[in-house]
Amino acid sequence: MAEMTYRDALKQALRDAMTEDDSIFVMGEEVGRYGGAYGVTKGLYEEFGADRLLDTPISEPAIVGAAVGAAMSGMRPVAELMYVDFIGMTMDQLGNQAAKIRYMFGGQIGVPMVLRTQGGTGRSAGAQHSQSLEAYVMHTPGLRLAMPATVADAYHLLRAALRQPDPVVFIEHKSLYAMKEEVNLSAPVPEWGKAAVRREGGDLVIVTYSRQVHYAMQAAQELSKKGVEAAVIDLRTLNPLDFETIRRHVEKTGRVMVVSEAAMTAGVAAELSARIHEECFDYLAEPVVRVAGEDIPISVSVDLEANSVPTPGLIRDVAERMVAVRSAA
Amino acid sequence: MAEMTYRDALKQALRDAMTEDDSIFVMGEEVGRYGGAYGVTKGLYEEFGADRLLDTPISEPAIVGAAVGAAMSGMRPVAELMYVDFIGMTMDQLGNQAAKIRYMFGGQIGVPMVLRTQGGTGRSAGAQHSQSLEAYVMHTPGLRLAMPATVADAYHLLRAALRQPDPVVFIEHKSLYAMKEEVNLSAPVPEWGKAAVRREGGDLVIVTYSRQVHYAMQAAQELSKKGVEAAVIDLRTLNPLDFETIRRHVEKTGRVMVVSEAAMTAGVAAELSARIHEECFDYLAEPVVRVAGEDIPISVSVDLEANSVPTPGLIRDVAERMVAVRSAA
Amino acid sequence: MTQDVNMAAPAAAASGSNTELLPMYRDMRRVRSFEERVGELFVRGQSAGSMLHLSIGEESAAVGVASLMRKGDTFTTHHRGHGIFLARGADPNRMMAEIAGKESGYCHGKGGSMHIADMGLGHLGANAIVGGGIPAVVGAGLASKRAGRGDVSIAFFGDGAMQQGILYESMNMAALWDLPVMFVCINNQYGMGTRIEQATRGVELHQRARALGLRGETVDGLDVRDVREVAQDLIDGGRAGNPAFLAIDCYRFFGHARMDKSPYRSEEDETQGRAKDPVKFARQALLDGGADEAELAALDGEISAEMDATIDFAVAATPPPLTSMFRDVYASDQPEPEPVRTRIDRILAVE
Amino acid sequence: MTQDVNMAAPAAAASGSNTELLPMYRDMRRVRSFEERVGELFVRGQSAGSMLHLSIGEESAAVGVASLMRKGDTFTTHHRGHGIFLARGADPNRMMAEIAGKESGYCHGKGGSMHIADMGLGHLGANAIVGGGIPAVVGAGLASKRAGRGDVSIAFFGDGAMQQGILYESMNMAALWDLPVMFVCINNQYGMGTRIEQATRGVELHQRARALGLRGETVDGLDVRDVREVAQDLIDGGRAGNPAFLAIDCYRFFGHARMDKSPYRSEEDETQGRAKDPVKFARQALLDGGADEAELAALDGEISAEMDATIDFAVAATPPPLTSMFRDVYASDQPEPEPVRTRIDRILAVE
Ligand SMILES: Cc1ncc(C[n+]2csc(CCOP(=O)(O)OP(=O)(O)O)c2C)c(N)n1
Ligand SMILES: Cc1ncc(C[n+]2csc(CCOP(=O)(O)OP(=O)(O)O)c2C)c(N)n1
Ligand SMILES: [Mg+2]
Ligand SMILES: [Mg+2]
Repeated sequence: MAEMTYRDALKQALRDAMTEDDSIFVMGEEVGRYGGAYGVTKGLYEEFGADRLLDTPISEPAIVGAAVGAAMSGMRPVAELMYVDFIGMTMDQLGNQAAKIRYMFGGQIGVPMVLRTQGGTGRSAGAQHSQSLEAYVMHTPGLRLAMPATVADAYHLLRAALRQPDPVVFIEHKSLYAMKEEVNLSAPVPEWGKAAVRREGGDLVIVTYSRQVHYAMQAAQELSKKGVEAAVIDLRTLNPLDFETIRRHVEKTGRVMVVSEAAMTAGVAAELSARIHEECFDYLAEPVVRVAGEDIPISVSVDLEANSVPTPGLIRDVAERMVAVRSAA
Repeated sequence: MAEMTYRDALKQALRDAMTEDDSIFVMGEEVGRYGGAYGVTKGLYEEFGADRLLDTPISEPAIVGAAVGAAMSGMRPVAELMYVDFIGMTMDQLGNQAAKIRYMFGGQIGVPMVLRTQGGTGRSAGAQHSQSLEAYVMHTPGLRLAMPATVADAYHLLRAALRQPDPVVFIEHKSLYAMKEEVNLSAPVPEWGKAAVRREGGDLVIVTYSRQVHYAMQAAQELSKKGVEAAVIDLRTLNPLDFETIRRHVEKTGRVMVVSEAAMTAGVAAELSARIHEECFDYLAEPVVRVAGEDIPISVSVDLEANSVPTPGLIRDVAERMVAVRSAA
Repeated sequence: MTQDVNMAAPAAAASGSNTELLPMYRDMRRVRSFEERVGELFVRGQSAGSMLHLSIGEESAAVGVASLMRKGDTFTTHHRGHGIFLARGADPNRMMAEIAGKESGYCHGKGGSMHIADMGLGHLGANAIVGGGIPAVVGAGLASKRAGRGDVSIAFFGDGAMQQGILYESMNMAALWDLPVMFVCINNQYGMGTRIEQATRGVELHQRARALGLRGETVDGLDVRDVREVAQDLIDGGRAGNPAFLAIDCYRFFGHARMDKSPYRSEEDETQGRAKDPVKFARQALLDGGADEAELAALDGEISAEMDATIDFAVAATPPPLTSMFRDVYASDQPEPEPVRTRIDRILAVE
Repeated sequence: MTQDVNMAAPAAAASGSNTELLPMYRDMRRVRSFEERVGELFVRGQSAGSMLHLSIGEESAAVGVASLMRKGDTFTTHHRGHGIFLARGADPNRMMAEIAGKESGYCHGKGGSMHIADMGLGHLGANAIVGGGIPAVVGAGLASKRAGRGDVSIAFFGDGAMQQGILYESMNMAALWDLPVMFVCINNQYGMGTRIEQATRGVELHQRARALGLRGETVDGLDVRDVREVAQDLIDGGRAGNPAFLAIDCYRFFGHARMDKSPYRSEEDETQGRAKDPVKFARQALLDGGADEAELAALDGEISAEMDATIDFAVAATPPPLTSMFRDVYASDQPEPEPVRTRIDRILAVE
């Protein structure tokens, strides 16, 4: 057991994977000499050299496109997109090329690349550097999607992503990099594609991922003091989606909140809500409640930014009212 | 009353709008001399000249970006994206610029542009020319989204889009261009942002848009022969979303199917399902059923293509079973 | 029946200066014949859709470059890539089957004309996105540079892609990293109905590459030997890590796709353009070099027969089974996406 | 207190050859002083975030070009655009308030340093996307060409944006359509930690524009008069429909943003780079031209005081009210997006 940051766990995952597998290399803006805009790759350039920590020009579409070509040529690129907000210029290479190549070519070849990026609020970075755009990815058949919430998952999900035969978009949360947790990297973790139940609880289940796992846990702890026990499911990967774990808890509690930092409309929370309703309808005492990002751009103003996405307080308040509704019923 | 095609209605809308408003111009690949890849603008170049039917190089990101700049400079550009499948290279200009400029700049200015494009299956055009990518747009705050299903709406929604103060993505369906309907363009139509109830029916309500409206109507007619009456709601615009019309019908029928050609996961159908469940839970006899595109790329093979998206037969079968479930219950 | 790239050359035709040209003529003729059959497949209503882009008039670009490729080399093409793939050694039957959307096609009928690919021949894929296949060669170049075998990776695209930003990004990377990569622009003067002069002011296309630090040339595509000569020099450089750009001037003989009758260009334009016929030119050069008309006619006939058979092959082939729809979205050891019907069945059954 | 662009110039300093330089010196000094205060705002924990990009070292680019702009002209900038906007006549108080994320800022605290804009001055917006603001000038150019008033639209961006494809697409359109547009690359040698030579092989940046049919020049930014001279010629051409590109060589004196201590470059590199100080250079030129040190010192002091006040203004300003969160997503006559809380309240109330 050692204390480690989310950032260092990611770095360790890259280091271990690159040591084991020669075909893995990292490419992106400032990933080498600079060590990454958020410091994730700091030191790896010195360890692995310029060929395996490839600093690229500021050319996001071609970065993703080059990663596709490298992946088709026997390598395992880890392309980095400095902010998920830049995914808009790469969605052709990602959605029309990486995601569809195996299918269009009749299964001849896959595109085993990882696109590492980070998203979310928390740094007053404004409307173009604070978004949560995972829904674009989740909606695109052919792309896997992982979003680690914990230090251990930062490590393990990235390692697992680097073993996938298909393209994986790996979205970190910018506000988690400095988070420290005690971790034992050799302790067993759920396998790729399986959710983690971070907390058991019989009164309701909160289904979430990425930073909101921590907000949900904080809310759950406060709720517990008031006698309300919430289970918290950390999805870990959104594609594959571990619906069985969700189902089990929904059937047990009958009350569900889905939480996502992304804009609510047509986002990940919508998918989760729709699926839970359609698959578990008879078990639901009340509708699944979506707690998600507002349908607005993110402001640079600190207060406006913080209130644009779910907070622990909001999660707690809503959970309390959901449970109260039942008690009253 | 005259018979008119969807294609010609679009052209007429452009013609009328351009005649009335000098600031409107069309820009895009092959929109001028060629008359548009699907012939929508044929003849307008001769009528309005090269300045107002501006043929562009094959540069989608800059086409959208130039439209943004023109819209901020007092013009009303109608930028054309030949296929919605190319939206992936423009999502930065669309989602980070057009959608956010009014907000980021504190309300100083808007971006009154229309991005006309077309999507959907039906022409064996393969994985990169057959998609339904409206969810990317619907998920992006700041973008309006219109998807006409009828000839009259092709005209009226485009006219209305050209009066909006904010950016509108206007997605036509490639399989509807040749569709003819009797229309009286001066007859009253629902205003912008209001859904149209294409058919009343008390047994269930089908909520859909674009080509699937016709599939739903076809299914409804077949169902009617078997004594099942389905209401069909054509949403017309997905942003704004007319939830009140949906609510009214859901409360009446208690059974809802949402139909969308887009890939099911995290798509428009998910949003509709989630909202209906959360807003109308007590009225639902059974869960909202999503009938949507498969979570796969579209094949060029005719059969595979046709079966990748909802068909009238599928809609009818599912509706029948939904109603049967109730009768049995 | 399969193709026979090593079809025996008529003895007389192959003598003297014809030795080099004859195989290139044969390859060009095969491309032309194949494309004519693609047109026929469409007319017979047997193709998957109408998005079929014939490379007639561009045979010297395909053959001049592709004939220089070797095992280990890779390439991507644009939507008008039949000729390149065939010149690289593709089986015309499997190509035609793919164009018809059939199971026995290169991609089991899922890709079609615009998404044909074959890893065996290093074809990393045709692309329906203008410019979409270009950056892949940067990645392939990185891999081949690392492997150090001198393999080159070539992106083929049209003049229309010269206006796509991703080309510049890709060329810049190739130059920056000294990659064994080549960019080949088949300038057939048109992007759909737009002449190159209507799409750009800077029509000396190779200057753009030079400004980014690549080697850059433009060559007239009339004589395939010229194309090959310039391409040879640039590819050799490419193998050594000096990436290059080559624009090949030619003319798109027919419409953009099968439905396009090219109303936007004059008869005169077409007559002038089609006068630059690389296949005819090579045939005449062979005759001038001493080849016998009868022997060439026999060769042409042999090719015609080979290509006729591709239609029969494609028409007789079966479409992919519906169950294949969910296959190959992900790797074969992964669960397939759940069909909508299955999901609905479960939901309605629960009730 | 508001800015005073027409601040009276000291009499002696403004004589002879100094007449032209003095106002440019003053504007450059104001930019430098302002940026120093931005740094201070951050240190005092009063800025909205740390994504503050100082243009110190680039003052001649801002002033040399912006001083040539007139009413009706428009422009976009990159993330390092404070200097350009100030040189164009912005109110430094409202700028600083925006940088602090306050209600009285140019964008009511929603945009911040990277999304500052002012339609009154033709500022179509700074941009946090490298290259993101470039194509807008093509559209603005179309509008101004149509209006026929000779207004020009200028895109300012850094050397990093030279690797973004959208620049090439935009330049191509401007050349094709003879637009009154100018592309200004402020080449401060670095994109974050990457030197320009580490990002591209073709460092004669203007050649890229020429290859696309634009006029293209590179100028050393040391002497603002040189910048202005070249820019004048290109802008004049631009107004007449000959779009141009101008690269201005300078040096980014400090780190990329406030947290960056530039560990990736040597002290020598910095010493050499900072020796190219356009503000110092202009000051010395003024002295050489007969200006009086005391008068210049007085001017500097006046500017210092003006800029000191911007911090007080920004700190004293109030943040935007929470209710403003849902405002301006759409036009003011449209309903605001429904807050998540309101929606949940309704859902839970129904139960
Ligand atoms: C990104 C993108 N934009 C537009 C199109 C539509 N389109 C298909 S081919 C074509 C013209 C391409 O011209 P060129 O690159 O010269 O190739 P050619 O057809 O002449 O071989 C266009 C505009 C597309 N497929 N992809
Ligand atoms: C599309 C995009 N890619 C990457 C970034 C991250 N980023 C911000 S500034 C910058 C460097 C830009 O360098 P340059 O264009 O030279 O401008 P400078 O900072 O030197 O003024 C990078 C990589 C971004 N904001 N947008
Ligand atoms: Mg062409
Ligand atoms: Mg720079």
